Amino acid sequence: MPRKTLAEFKIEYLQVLDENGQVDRDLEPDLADDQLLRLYRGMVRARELDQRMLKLQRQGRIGTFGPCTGQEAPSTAAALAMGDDDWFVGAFRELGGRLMRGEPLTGTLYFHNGWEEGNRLAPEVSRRMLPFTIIVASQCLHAAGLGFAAKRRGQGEAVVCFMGDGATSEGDFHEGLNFAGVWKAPVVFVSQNNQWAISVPREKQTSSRTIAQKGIAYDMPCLQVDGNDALACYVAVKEALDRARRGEGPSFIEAVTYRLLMHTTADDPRKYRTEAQEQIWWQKEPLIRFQAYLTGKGLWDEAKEEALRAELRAEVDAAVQEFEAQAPWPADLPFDHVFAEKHPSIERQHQEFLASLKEEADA
Amino acid sequence: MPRKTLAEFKIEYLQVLDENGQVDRDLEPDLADDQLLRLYRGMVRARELDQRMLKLQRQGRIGTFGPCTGQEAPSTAAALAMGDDDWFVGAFRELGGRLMRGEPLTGTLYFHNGWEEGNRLAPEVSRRMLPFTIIVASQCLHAAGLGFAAKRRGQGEAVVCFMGDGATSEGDFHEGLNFAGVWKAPVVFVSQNNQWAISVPREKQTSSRTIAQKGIAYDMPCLQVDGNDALACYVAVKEALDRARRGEGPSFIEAVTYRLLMHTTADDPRKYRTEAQEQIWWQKEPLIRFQAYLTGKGLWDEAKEEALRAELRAEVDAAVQEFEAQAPWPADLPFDHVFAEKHPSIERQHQEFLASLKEEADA
Amino acid sequence: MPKLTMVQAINLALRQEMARDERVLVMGEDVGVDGGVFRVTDGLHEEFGEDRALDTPLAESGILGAAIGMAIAGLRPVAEMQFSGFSYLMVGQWEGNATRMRSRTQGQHTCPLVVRMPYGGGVRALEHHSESRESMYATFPGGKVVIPSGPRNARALMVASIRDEDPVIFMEPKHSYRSFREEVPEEPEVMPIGKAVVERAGSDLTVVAWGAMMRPTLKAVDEVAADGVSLEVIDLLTISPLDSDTICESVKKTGRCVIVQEAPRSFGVASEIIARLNDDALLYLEAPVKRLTGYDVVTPYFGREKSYIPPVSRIVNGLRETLAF
Amino acid sequence: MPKLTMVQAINLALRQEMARDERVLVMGEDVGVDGGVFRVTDGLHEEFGEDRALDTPLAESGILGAAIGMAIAGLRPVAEMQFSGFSYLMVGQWEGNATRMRSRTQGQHTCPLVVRMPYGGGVRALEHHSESRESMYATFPGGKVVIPSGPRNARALMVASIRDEDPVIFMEPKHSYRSFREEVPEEPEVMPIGKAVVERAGSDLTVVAWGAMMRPTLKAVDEVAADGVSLEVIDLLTISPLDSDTICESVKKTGRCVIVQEAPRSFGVASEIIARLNDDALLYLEAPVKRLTGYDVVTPYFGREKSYIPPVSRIVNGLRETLAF
Ligand SMILES: Cc1ncc(C[n+]2csc(CCOP(=O)(O)OP(=O)(O)O)c2C)c(N)n1
Ligand SMILES: Cc1ncc(C[n+]2csc(CCOP(=O)(O)OP(=O)(O)O)c2C)c(N)n1
Ligand SMILES: [Mg+2]
Ligand SMILES: [Mg+2]
Repeated sequence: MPRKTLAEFKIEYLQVLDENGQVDRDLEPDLADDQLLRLYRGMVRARELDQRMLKLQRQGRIGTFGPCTGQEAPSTAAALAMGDDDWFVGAFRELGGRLMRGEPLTGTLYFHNGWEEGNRLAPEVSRRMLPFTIIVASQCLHAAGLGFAAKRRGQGEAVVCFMGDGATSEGDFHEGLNFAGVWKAPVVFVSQNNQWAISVPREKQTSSRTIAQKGIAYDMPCLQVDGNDALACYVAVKEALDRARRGEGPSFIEAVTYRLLMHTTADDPRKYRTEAQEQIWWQKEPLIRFQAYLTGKGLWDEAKEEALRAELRAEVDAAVQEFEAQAPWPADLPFDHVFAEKHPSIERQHQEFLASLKEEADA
Repeated sequence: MPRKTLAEFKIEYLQVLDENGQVDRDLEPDLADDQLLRLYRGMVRARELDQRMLKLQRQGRIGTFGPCTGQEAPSTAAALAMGDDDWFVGAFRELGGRLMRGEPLTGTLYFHNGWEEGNRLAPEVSRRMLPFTIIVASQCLHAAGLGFAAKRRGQGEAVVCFMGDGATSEGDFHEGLNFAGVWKAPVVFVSQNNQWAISVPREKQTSSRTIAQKGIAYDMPCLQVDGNDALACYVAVKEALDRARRGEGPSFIEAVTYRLLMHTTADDPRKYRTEAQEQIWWQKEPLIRFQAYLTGKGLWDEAKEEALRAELRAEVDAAVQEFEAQAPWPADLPFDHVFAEKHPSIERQHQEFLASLKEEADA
Repeated sequence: MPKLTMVQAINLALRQEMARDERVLVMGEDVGVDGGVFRVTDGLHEEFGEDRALDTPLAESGILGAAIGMAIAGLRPVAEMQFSGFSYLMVGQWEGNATRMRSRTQGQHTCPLVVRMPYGGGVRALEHHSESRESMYATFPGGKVVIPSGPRNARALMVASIRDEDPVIFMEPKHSYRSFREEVPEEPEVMPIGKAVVERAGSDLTVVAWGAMMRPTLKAVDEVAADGVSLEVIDLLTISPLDSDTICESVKKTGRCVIVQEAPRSFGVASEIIARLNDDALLYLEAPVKRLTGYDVVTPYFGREKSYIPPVSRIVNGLRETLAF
Repeated sequence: MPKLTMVQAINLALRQEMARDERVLVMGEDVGVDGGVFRVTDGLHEEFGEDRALDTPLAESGILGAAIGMAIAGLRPVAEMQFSGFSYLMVGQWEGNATRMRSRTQGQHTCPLVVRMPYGGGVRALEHHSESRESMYATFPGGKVVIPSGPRNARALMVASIRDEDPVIFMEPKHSYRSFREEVPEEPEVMPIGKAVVERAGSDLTVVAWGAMMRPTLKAVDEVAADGVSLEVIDLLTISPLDSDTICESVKKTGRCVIVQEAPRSFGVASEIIARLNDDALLYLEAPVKRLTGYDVVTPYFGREKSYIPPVSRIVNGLRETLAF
């Protein structure tokens, strides 16, 4: 039957650098050479730390962690596009971005070995970065609130908030994007669609053809990008940040990537996917193509690559040494961080705790 | 920049009967005369009870309630389109549909006077109808679960679930539609967009141009209809039910209507909207146009209208009499409905309760 | 001094704190233009504008989650849950983030915010509009739970909650919203959070109550006092962190204790008070502590509600029994 | 009889109940193909297909809300919360619908469903993977809370929970998932919900524990028993509705009581037990009831976790102190 059309929407896809390192000149951002090198270095640095942590975990030297290998592009590129006063709000697969924002290599080591100290960063780093979010999608609302505050401050600050593909199924994702939309808050929501939520594939997670189209529910500009293409990620986040600063409100970006390794070190992908599936995506991972791109531009070669790897490995070695040399922090610190002021009832329990620690030590 | 288009969507609008009672012959559903009359009667019946309840509440003869005046079309038309074995899942403004499904007039009176007995309906009525939902949007998930069960039973049963426009901001709305989508569950979600959530206008509720487009996030067929046009509501729900029965999964319908009266009797619209705004919508309310339509078809006239009103008022009078003649039910019934089997600790409290009731009575 | 209802007193606290500190804002469903369904935020939208009296979308997790972001960014949001019955949708953000951000970052990021919610029965409202679950919110370390009992302490505790550096659940006994007035001074008063108050001094028995139970408790106490006994009455005011010292001191003196609680019997605040008495005052008890409470049933609709909330007569009997034990 | 871990025992219960009653299904994040992150639902997807071992989208409120619809429609869903730390997102559906549907409709619609969730510390996991909040779920009338302590009772209580006509929160002490095995008979065993069990009979002191605290408690009891005292040990098994009769009977006999709780001190299950003892056994108490518990702090990350969970040594000292009182 003939019916009146009220609104039309389309979802576009952006790729600048294909998996063979071929760049689309029309779409290529004009980034200075040092910027391009910074971006590559950031991704490799995350990869090196990630790979080392995998070994450390296997040796029981840190606890459970979720590797980011293969997902370096979206958060590292976003960090490059962001200003110092912008808020970085991550989930738990944004190691590249966190490091670019100044988080020390030891932070994630302490965190993954069971110490809140891993979240206590230098003030200039933490002032615009939230810690890991483990409650999936809950950060989408924090980002909306941070965006509201930024807008009210009127200094042109913005927020970049990451979540996974599975996270888009949570109510908090929906509420976060809706609040940001209503407030026209300067927030860029980036979904790292790595196609898995632990063992659940993207197509069992939602019946929508793309994750990007979920932004239509809030009338946000939404775009799907090749999440293994650091240039596309950069362009998309940069555009969205510019819109945000112009007061045009939030955007939603789906970065299509792949979780090349296990969900966390406690997970065994063989239960639900084949190595063959993974191999396809190893061909598309973000570093190889970016290296080819740099080489094509005459900015990179074997020697430079080896030098960089050696330098970063040394840096990781040093961080691991510092991490393992660190004596355990006082066991009773949690009593100091329940509230700003310690209530008498908690002070009493604190003393009781110290006494029983002593008893156990003496025993 | 030129970018590849991945997907395109459009939101259509359906109106069959305009506010002057002009019908679009191409879109007119072929409903038998008795069906049309049943639909009209259902809407008028709800209006009569609603108006009476308003008076009763003002006289302190029932508690707070939320009038449905002006919103009779969507749920009444849906009930007409539904089969006996389909589930009716409402929020709290579907009086028309509930009555069509066989809920006695006294049910809503008892309910709104503080008695669970108002939800205890004849088994043949309650077997496929859930009680009022007060926790906004929580019913969307119940509908998804009912839909899953219906699909598994494979008898072609479907579910129709209503929620308001404000309800679409809740996480449970999002999760409910996503679950139904993933399961391809036979569920028809109908949002009664009455343009207000208490004092909050639709445009402050979400930045999306239409409520209908929220269905795109789940790749559902979605449609906006004139919610004061009972024929459009019927057509939309019927189509969606047919899709559901064919195994094509859930649909989302936005029925644009208007809350002509206060949110509930505890609310004062003068705090946030003008009488002038309301007057515009009184012109568009669903009964006048439907009466004109029936008259045009030679199915209705003044005499019939008066007879129907008189008959329904008498029915409402009788219901109110029955309601007010009803002696209070036992105060201790809640102890019998905590669990199927009464735990000793609750049995003890039950006895204690009865004893203190007696004491208070004696005192 | 002007005589105000609790609604007016809380409104005064909000208005004065918003005027005093521009970081303070109120947010929630219908708190702006409408002034809140109970009018607690009435006039704030006109006076401070829509950026400081925000009508939010209809989403409780959203309201708290966004408030957390605002608080981290340096604002002081006072978020309203329209009724406590809808607040369970934000427990995830409360448990997972609001109460943990300080310890998670060892003080680098904190959530100084207030979540206001009317709670409790007695207003003939629909389902979900009448239950008491303060003990549920007390199970989360890192968050405070405050319950005023009258206009004056409601105002002083709201001021304290807004100025507190940590997240506070502020439960407002809606039954007491307009049922009586008190003199409330124009100049801001602040009461400490985490401190109970001896409302009346006495020597024969200690009565502990909070929120809407304070009024019937005082009535019952007057009636029993006429028998010539001396009763001490403690108003809890803060549920968590709980000030058991004040209670234990009192009971060490009186040897007897009755606790009046609107919430169901089991796993309520009264149980924690008894546990604290067991720790610190057991040997002083001359009678079992008596819990006068609601029952372990699903909160009934208002047709039956009355019989489930401890009435004055039950409190009177309870006091007499404990005195006679 | 085969010796099974708790994971295997619960898996056995699920498999047998699914085979016995086709209304029974398991659902949740990764419970299907993956068999659950702890493998509790391992093999069910292969054996019963994806319509009875459902991998759901990532949404906790969604999982319970949909399960409610299924239960109303006559199915018997056993829903998994991957960790109790994520279950707070479904409290709205639990409080608002699952626990109320029976009373709301006076029995016409009911929610026979089970919500399984691993809880508690001791597995060196990330934040939100180690806290105990059983008392929080006990504050909602209309819902039951069950906590097994070993493979055999876990299996028997899971069977009972699935067959129960009301919604049950089934909290699984993940620390005990694989830490020891027990003989579990092949033929289904059912244990009653709402009943505590006297694990060891004794006359000098009553020790109450549940979940992961049972093992260290029994170790401590062995150690102290060597002093020549006779200790009675009660395994709570059901948190709500609480079986205080078994505890009070025991304490009337022993006159002394120690409660071991992994959760924070305040507003925990131990407090309710003490309140029940106050009601029914106060005059039999020869010493204050001792609570050996966690502390009122935000659950620390695993680097510090150990010191916050009552270790055997603390339990031993607590038992000796109470005996010597
Ligand atoms: C609210 C909540 N539910 C469940 C979990 C357990 N969990 C941790 S990560 C994860 C999958 C997340 O998938 P996705 O959002 O796609 O992120 P990815 O792990 O793929 O990066 C789950 C279920 C959690 N951390 N939080
Ligand atoms: C979860 C929840 N939050 C808040 C409320 C209070 N409340 C009742 S109806 C309502 C507005 C609902 O708006 P809408 O969904 O558009 O339905 P309408 O009332 O317009 O029919 C609100 C905020 C509630 N009942 N449930
Ligand atoms: Mg993923
Ligand atoms: Mg509405």
